[in-house]
Amino acid sequence: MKETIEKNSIKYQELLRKYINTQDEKALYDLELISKAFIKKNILPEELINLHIQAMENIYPQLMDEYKLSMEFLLEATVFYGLALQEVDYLRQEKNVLTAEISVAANMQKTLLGTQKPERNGVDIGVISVPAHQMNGDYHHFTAGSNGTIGIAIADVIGKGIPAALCMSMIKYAIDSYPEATMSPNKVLENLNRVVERNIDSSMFITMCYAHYLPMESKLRLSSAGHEPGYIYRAETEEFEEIRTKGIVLGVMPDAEYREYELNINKDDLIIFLTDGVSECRDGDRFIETEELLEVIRKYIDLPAQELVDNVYQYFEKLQDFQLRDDFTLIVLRKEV
Amino acid sequence: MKETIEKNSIKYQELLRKYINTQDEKALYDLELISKAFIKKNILPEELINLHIQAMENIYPQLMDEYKLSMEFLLEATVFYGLALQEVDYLRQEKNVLTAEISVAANMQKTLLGTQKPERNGVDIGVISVPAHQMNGDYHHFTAGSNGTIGIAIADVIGKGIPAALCMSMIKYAIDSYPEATMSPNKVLENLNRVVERNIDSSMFITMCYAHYLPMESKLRLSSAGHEPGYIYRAETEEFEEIRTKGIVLGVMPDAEYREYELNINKDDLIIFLTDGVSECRDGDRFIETEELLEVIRKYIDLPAQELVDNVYQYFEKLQDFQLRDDFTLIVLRKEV
Amino acid sequence: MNPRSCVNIHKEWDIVGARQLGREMAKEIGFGTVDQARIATAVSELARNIYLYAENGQVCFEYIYTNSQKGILMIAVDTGPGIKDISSVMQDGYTTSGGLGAGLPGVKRLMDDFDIESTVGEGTKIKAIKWIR
Amino acid sequence: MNPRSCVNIHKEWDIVGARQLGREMAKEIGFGTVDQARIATAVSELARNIYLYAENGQVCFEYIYTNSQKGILMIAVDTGPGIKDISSVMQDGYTTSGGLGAGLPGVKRLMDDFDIESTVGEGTKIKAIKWIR
Ligand SMILES: [Mn+2]
Ligand SMILES: [Mn+2]
Ligand SMILES: [Mn+2]
Ligand SMILES: [Mn+2]
Repeated sequence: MKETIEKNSIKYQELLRKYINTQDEKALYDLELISKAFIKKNILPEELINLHIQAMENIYPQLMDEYKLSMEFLLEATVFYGLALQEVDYLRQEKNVLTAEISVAANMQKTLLGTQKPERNGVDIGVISVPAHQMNGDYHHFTAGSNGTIGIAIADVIGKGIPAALCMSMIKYAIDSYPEATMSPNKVLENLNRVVERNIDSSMFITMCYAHYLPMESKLRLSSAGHEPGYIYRAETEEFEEIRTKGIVLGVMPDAEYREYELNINKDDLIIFLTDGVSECRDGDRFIETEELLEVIRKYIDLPAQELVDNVYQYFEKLQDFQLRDDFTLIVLRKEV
Repeated sequence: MKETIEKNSIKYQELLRKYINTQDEKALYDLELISKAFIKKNILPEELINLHIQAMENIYPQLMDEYKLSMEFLLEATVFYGLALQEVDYLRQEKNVLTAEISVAANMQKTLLGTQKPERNGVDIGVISVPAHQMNGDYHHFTAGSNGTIGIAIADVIGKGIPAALCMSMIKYAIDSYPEATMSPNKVLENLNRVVERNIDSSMFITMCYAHYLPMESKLRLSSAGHEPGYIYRAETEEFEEIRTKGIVLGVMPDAEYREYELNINKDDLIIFLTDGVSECRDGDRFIETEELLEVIRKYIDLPAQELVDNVYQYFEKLQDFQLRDDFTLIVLRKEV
Repeated sequence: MNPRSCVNIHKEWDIVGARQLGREMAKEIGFGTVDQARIATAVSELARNIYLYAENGQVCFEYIYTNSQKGILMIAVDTGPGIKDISSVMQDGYTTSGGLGAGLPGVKRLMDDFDIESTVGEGTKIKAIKWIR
Repeated sequence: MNPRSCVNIHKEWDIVGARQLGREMAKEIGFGTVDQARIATAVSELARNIYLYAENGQVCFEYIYTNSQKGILMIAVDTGPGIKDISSVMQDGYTTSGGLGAGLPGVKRLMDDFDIESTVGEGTKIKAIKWIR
């Protein structure tokens, strides 16, 4: 710091002299380079003023006392500016620490919440889940049970970022401790509801849909806790059918009960689950209509399930100018036999 | 902004005149108040210099041109200082957004990881756990079993902040699912080791000590996974005894086995557990020695357990200039009968 | 249409020329010392970006008038590499890191209005206005 | 033991007295203009805390010497309410919020060494040293 000042003091003085004599823009340009270097080296404004005073004393040894005093006064006025500037450094460091931490946590979350698509004959599964910020407040999970049964969980924490992520890790460990494959969907939700209600403060809640797909029986059994409705695409009629369910969100009522719904799934039908980050995509200030979403899905309906969801995501990513406003999760299962 | 300058320009000029005439400290004090107000109103240094120039022109209408030019030069030099200052505002906002998110998460973590000191006759327990940042990467937990048995868990994630916190919530849910009170300390660690090994990537690991205090048998049984050694303070000899244990940290070896240690605990003995945030406190660039830590504990040894840990914390908080470098957890149990 | 004065930026010296033109035009239309200094600093940033990163480019100035205000508009155009991720370049704090576009958040602060268009491989066009207060 | 000079702080005017004493002593031992201004500013912060929040208090100065350095030590003692959470008061950025101890991170920056002890209900003692560079 001291060296930077000393190294530049002669130069400053020469530029000052040049400017006073000729008002040359070049001198001001060179001065700009010096002042940039000063800021980089944390030289504070009061030190700059001091440097200026010394330069003036060297250029004008006969300088009147009043001048010197006026400059000391000015110097005094800049001490607080120096203090404020030092906060920039401090804040920048703080911010970097936080950002780095969040990025590590986001990676960890990916590992923690990771789930594998079950590979089963007769069913083609596609899934995409993209967080709006670094951490994902959407959750999805697959389990493979006996007889080819597939368990599907999809959930959305109301809230985003770190708190939502913490909340999701709770869901994950709770669900891990259940004999999921044999427990009926409504029981899974009823149990989770108790965990959430007990552990999370009341301002936060979770919507969730839990389903068992039973290929042998050609059935889908599911329960929903206030979650965005899913859809069945009927191959026969080429129409989408909304899966209408009722059920209170997790975490608001200690003893909530959930109804179980059962649907028939036929060959080539598609089961579609999603979060509101999909159904409430925005185009500018306008929310898209359900019809629009279904039309986009229909556009890619003949593709393999994974390509289907990838294409739908890309469509809405572009529509939203590549800035997701909410976490985006879309799951598709096609009954192939 | 403009009004603040105008409102203060006459005052600035009068103070400047007064200072030039009398070099009065009072003028500088009043100037300080003005400059503080300027900073609060985002008045940038170049505007301050400009105000100064105008004041000087009013006080000395005959001011030589060289003076004016020199001040213009100085003004030019401060434009970048103004830019840097404006970043304070921006960074403060950014930081506030992140901090707010983390603070919600930290509260959630507190709820999630909360544990209650068991209140039992014949044992006096003190515990303090303070995170270095907002979120705690240390974990501790008590369970009250039958026959007065107390289970004590203390753990430290390598790493701090949010990632560590996410990791800790995993430990909590895993441990919640064990019949802890009846499971031996080494089995608890062996089980946790499997969970950690499976779920956390290899760059992250956890040190942990798990103990059962059995008051009826006057015994302490414990196992350690690479955790900072605890101590027994022997009332009879007034000496500290290090609890020597071996055991690999959680999360590096899939089938790690842990040894169980057993110690006798006599009346008035103290059992001390801690994390390395306590034993590796730093005084400037120097790590404290174990001896130093034990001397500090000894200083407060006659206080009730909670006061003891509070005082030790305050001592090290001050030694470290009120900025913890690591999460600080200290648990003390005194056998009273 | 207002007359527009331009400076081509090829060598470092041209940055000084651009500053001088900008400062003179600013002074003439009635900007005070502080704003003249800020405008000159903004010109430096734009011209330096061209000098450092683009083969060809120029900085132009013109006066602009509305019913209630007058001011100066500066336009910096280049056929340089273009900026891929404008939103990250426009983030504050980016200033410290150097590289193409590093000084742009500063320009935005020094001026009143700021607008940027950039196509990778084609170039960048920046418009910035300062009004007389 | 070095002689110690003190100023009692009761009214706002006493802040000025403390500044003056601190500045004079700093000047005498050889501090330059910049450091004099910084020391005076630090004195203001400490004395203002006493004036605003404590019934009684004083700011004292003494010279200190080591083998290789000399400097000035200032001690501010009061019997005020005390500071409950020193670490949050010592956090930067707290400066903007006002209240007891708000200026202390600034004092720490302005000086070279800084030490604080405080007991709620009893008072606060702050020591700060600046060395001549
Ligand atoms: Mn959400
Ligand atoms: Mn959502
Ligand atoms: Mn840790
Ligand atoms: Mn630690």
